[in-house]
Amino acid sequence: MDFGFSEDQDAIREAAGRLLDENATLVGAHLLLNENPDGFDGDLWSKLAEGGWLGIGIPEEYGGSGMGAVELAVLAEEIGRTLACIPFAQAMYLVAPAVVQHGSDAQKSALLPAIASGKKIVTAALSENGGIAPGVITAKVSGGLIQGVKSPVPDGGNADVALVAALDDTGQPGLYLVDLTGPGVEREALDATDRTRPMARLTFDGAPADALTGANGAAIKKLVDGAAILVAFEQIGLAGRALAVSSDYAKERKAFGRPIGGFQAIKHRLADMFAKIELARSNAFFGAWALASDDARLAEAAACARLTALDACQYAGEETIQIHGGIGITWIADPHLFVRRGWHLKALLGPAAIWRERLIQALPEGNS
Amino acid sequence: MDFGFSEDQDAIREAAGRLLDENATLVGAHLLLNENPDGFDGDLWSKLAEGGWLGIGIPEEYGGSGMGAVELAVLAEEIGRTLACIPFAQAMYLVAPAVVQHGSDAQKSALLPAIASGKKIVTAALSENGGIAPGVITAKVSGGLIQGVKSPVPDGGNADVALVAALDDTGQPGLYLVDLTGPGVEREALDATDRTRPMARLTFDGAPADALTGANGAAIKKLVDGAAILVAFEQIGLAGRALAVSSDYAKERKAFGRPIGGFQAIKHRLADMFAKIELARSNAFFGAWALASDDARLAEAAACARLTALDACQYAGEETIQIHGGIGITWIADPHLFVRRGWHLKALLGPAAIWRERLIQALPEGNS
Amino acid sequence: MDFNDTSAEADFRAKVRAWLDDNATLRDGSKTTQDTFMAHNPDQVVQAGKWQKQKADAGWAGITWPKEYGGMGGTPMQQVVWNQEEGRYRVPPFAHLVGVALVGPTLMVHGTEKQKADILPGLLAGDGIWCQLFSEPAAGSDLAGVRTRAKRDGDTWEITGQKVWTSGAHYSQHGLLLARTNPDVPKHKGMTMFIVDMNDPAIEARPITQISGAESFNEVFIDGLKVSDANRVGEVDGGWRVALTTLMNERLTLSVGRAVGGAKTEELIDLAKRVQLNGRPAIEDGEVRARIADFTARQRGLEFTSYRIMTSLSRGQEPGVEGSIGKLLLGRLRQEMSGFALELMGSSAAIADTSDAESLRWRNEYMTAPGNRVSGGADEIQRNIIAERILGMPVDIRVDKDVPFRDL
Amino acid sequence: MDFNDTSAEADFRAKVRAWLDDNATLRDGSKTTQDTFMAHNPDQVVQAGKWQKQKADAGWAGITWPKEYGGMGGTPMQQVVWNQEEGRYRVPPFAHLVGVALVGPTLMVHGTEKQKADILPGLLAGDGIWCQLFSEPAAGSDLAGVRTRAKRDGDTWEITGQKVWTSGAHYSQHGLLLARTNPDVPKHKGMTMFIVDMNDPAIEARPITQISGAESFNEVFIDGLKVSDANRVGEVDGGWRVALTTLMNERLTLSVGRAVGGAKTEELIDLAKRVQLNGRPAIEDGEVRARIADFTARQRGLEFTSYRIMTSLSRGQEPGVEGSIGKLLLGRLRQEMSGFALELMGSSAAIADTSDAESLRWRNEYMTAPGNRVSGGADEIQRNIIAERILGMPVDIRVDKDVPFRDL
Repeated sequence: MDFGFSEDQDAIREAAGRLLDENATLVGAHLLLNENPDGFDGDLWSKLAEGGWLGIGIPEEYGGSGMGAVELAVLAEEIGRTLACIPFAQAMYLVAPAVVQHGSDAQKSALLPAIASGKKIVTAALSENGGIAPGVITAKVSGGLIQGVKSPVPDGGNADVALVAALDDTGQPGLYLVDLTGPGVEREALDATDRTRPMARLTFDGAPADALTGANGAAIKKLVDGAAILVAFEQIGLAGRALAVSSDYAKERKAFGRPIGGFQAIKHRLADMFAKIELARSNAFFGAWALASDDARLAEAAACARLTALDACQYAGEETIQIHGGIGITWIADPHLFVRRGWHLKALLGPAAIWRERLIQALPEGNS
Repeated sequence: MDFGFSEDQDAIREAAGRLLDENATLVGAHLLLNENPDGFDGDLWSKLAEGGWLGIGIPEEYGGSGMGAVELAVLAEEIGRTLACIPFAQAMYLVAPAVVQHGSDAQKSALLPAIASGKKIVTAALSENGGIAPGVITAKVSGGLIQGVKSPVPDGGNADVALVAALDDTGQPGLYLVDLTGPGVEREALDATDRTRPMARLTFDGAPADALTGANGAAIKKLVDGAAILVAFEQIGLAGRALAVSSDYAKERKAFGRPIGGFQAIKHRLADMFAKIELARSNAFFGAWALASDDARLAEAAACARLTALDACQYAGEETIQIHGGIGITWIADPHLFVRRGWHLKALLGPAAIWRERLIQALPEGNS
Repeated sequence: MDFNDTSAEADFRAKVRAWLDDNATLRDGSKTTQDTFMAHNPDQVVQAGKWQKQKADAGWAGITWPKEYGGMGGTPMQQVVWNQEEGRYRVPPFAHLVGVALVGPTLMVHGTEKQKADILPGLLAGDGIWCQLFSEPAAGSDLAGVRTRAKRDGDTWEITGQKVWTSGAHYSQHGLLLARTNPDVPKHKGMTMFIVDMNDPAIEARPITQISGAESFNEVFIDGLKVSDANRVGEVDGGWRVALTTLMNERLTLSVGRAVGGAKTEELIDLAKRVQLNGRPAIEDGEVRARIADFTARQRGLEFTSYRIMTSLSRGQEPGVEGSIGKLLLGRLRQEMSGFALELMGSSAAIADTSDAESLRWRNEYMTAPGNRVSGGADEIQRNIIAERILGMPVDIRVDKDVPFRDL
Repeated sequence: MDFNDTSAEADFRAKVRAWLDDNATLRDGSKTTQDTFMAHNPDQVVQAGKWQKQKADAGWAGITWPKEYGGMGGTPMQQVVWNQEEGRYRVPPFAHLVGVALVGPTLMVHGTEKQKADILPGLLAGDGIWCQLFSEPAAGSDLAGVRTRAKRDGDTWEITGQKVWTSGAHYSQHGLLLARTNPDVPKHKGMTMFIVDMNDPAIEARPITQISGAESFNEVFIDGLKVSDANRVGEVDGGWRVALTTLMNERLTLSVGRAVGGAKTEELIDLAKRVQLNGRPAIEDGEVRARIADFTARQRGLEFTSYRIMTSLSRGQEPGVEGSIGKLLLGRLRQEMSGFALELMGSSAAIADTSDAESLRWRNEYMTAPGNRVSGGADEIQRNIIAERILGMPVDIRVDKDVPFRDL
């Protein structure tokens, strides 16, 4: 057994981390937040494409580097840590795996190289009315054309192609590729809680929808489980950054003649943040292994990773505000960036309540 | 509006508190725990009877002092505070009110003076298999004779008379007085979590059961609501004592050259205990008023008082152990007394889960 | 123990209600606004001034103020009755709160006779809005750490420095300002309090945007402000005593007026009935019911705690105990409740749907709740207060206790 | 990142399993006992000694011990594999844990050559049980506060004082004892470590009853015990360094061996299926499902955290980080989970029904969980360790730092 990263994986972390540290700063996030809330960090995106980072989970024959889930997880944590403002998550954790697993040769050739090279922005449109469970889908595909409304869709305003969950003529859920620049598509920007990651409402009125064969309800569930594990790494990166920022502040900021980090009220809370993050990390490690090795415990692993990562992320964000005191509740300070990104990552795959239920159902004993 | 106690009520607190402080000590509780786990503090009981304290809620015409729910609440808090080991709660919060409200003249004359004078020990037998909701009752009265098993019953081994919840021939729940010293009654002592407050299983096999007319399902629910408020005062007294003991220890015990109460890890936890207790107290105050004035918001008030008192009590008990460190996990130390009494008071009227449901149903908006 | 009005209270309530009926319009709907003392635009400032004058003319403006200062000489309980009743009407924000509830009572204790005569009547009548210039970038929880410097030259003081978190500074005419006058003594002993003119060009107020997007408070830059010694409040170097009076009144105001602020659990039930969870209306889910029940029990407890404070006040006692717990528990409750409401919205928590005012409202609640936990004495400070003053725990070790301010 | 055995690990596991199959009996049922290193009666002590000898003869007793001291010279991961496999069999409690995992490794670092030669082989072979005499009534979290006094007279030391929380002292033959030898220097600098004979009449061990009713540890009274200087471990006044080695090994042992102790959430599901809540099987209630799911996610997290520790160990790194979080989170999880199980039992939580072993088991779990939160470094100490050593926060102000012990 080896529950750590290989040297190659550590090298990936270091290289990706360096690129991200140089290009994705909190100052940059504030700028985007205030000046371009419907956009994303195009420079960083180009650099990631040039460095081959967008193809990390895509097979070599389709222009990627064909690495595995663990390598993607390493990158995800770095993206979370640096609060990178890019349309990465939906593309890499949902669209690319869906196309790799279920796409035809033609679909793969059309999309995967374009994703890996950064030429096409893609997103996944799973939510309707805030729900992501298969049961909430009402969008419908008939005769190759899709009708329905998806909201909120991350990067829905900027994406070229969306992977859309919809029902077929027989009422079965499936996944469809829809060209968002084509006919029958209306996009409306939404007021996103995390303005560094734009959200949109997509209204389909007869847009051509290209089915991914075999992407049925069970396949969607499995894709979402995999995405949950990768998002957990982003959350851990994000929460870890919040902890780092809080720790730095606690060492600098003085009250009553000494750094506030010397008061147990603060230092013990930082320790609790750390413990929650490491607990989530342990679950995420198991999740990454389960995803990479297609283990039967994937669903359980995904739920455990997501639940503990959600908790760590929310606690870290909220207490980062508190530890910063008055500064923490101002718009120009960093803490609210962590809180807002936390809600964004929660929204991608739904709140704890549905994952608790998924976990109970995934346990052999829970399935009464 | 006046949300405090009157001078008379303060005088009751002082007099009862003095009597209890002199006679109910933690040393005495340890003695009972180790040497007479099925008994109770008979000396204290006699002194309370002599002082007229057992008749505080009983009308003057039946040998009591005819005071109200607020005065009884004052006494309840003192009993909780001193961890008195006496068969008080069931008798005063459930049996006496039930007989006062629903008893015939004959029933009142037979029982109330005997309760007030301490001559008879009475208890309420509501639980079956750990449940106290009306829906769990299976004990049955037919032709004036009762069949069934009640467990756990506080003081069931020592009581002369029990107020028993049972179904009649038509399946409707009601309350019955049963002479536990008479025929058809079997008692079995149980291994109580709080050994200073004995528990028993009562098995009825054709014991004579004397119905309290009109004590139907709604009446039982209302009685239990009233009892929950009075028990909340006991819980507040208990939690307050745990806090006092913890505070004293934190001021005396030194580590790293100073009292542990000087470390924020300890002092802030004591502050949290205090806040939880005072929150419960506020709810209990409103409950006492609602009970005394028969207000329509009684059910809501009872649930709020119980929920916050349960929380305060459990937190205070568990953290009292923790603050005492190694000493806290030893049998001869005081902290576990608080924890055990806390579980006893929880058991009297059931855990938080059922009270949360009662609260939601008591809210106008919750009754969807 | 009586939850109902006494007959005297009922009479008073009837009189208040009659006057309000004649002079204001009842609100519709149950949703109260949280932020009732901030004016959000110049028009509100004007309206607030008019309403204050109208109340003053009718004798309602200073219910607990002594008659000698133009008040009604009433009881704290009458003030509570007034607050309850006024809250039912559509009235402007109470922008004069700082002046009436904090500055006025401070001047009554520490002001000179001339200051009291010159200022108090006009203050009550709405002649200008006041703000409180205590906090500084380096003086948050450690309030005595102020660095804003006041230097004396004869009968004039020259003040330079920076204040922060000053509510309403941008539309205030008057300020109560705490400055460092002696850096050679330990920090609590070298401060002095002044009345300043917020319209003086030496003062610049810049609103701060909060994480909710609102702008309630300011950074205030003071550069060479000249203040006559006649506008000093209390002794030279005795400013901390004056500040403590203001802070005590602030705690009172916060705990009586706002202990039950924020969204109500009834609104949460409302939301849970309309959204789905795991294929059913969320209100049918046991966890949702349990969470809402717990929030309700805590919220009721805070409501009744505020009644205990009122009772203490009406008995002439100081309500220290209950005030600190209300303050401590409210912020966290608001944060948890609004966070839970957002959870219930699922992925929609990440947007404020323009077609749905509710999502915006809960997000706003969630983004303003943290302010409850840091302003007016952060959670950590409240816990220290409870532990030290009520439970008698040793005070924190203070490394700066006997050190001259300039050596810190 | 591989969750499965390497082929070398699989080989080793097969060998272990073959030997265990030949020498022990498989357990039935999934319920593991929490307390695996305490002997509860003299017969268990005897059995433990026999089993230790049997393992030693076959070469399994000191898997990670160097070969020169009679060990196998194996990897920490092999130790883990052994622990996992041995746990599947019905074997006596590992009463020799303190000797093998704490005292042995301490002597290897700090013992004299003669001590190592005399003691280590027999220790491994089960010649007597060891206990660790560090804690005292006034030295709990502040472990360096020991007052037990050792005074030198030529080559003999005379020791008098009191120890407490000494696991297994009442059936141990040997002890490692920390005593104050110099009260004129600050407290960390005046202690010395000794090997003592627990059978000496100058030592009396009195078992302490815990709140669960069990008796796992002792008060130990030492009155005029004579110890030869040859039994001193490490330098005179250098005992703190020796103790740190022991404590580091204790942390390792606690975090690897017991990070997933206590009841399993599977048992909670089992219970929730059989009890009723609000008129339905509790497992159907949304809150019950939510709580169990959260407990499960946390418990799995702790399990996987222990795997991270094993990985660090097998890579030759020190597993500081993960050990502290496992320790910190486990106690609270056990307390919450068992408390919740009792809640599910309703009023029956207040009794342990003789007809129902389960209620007794959950009550016992609830009454032993607090021990997890205070022993081996209380929660508060773990948080300090994490904050100071990992996050770099300033250490607590230490008023006793440079003060001679006798002036404290």
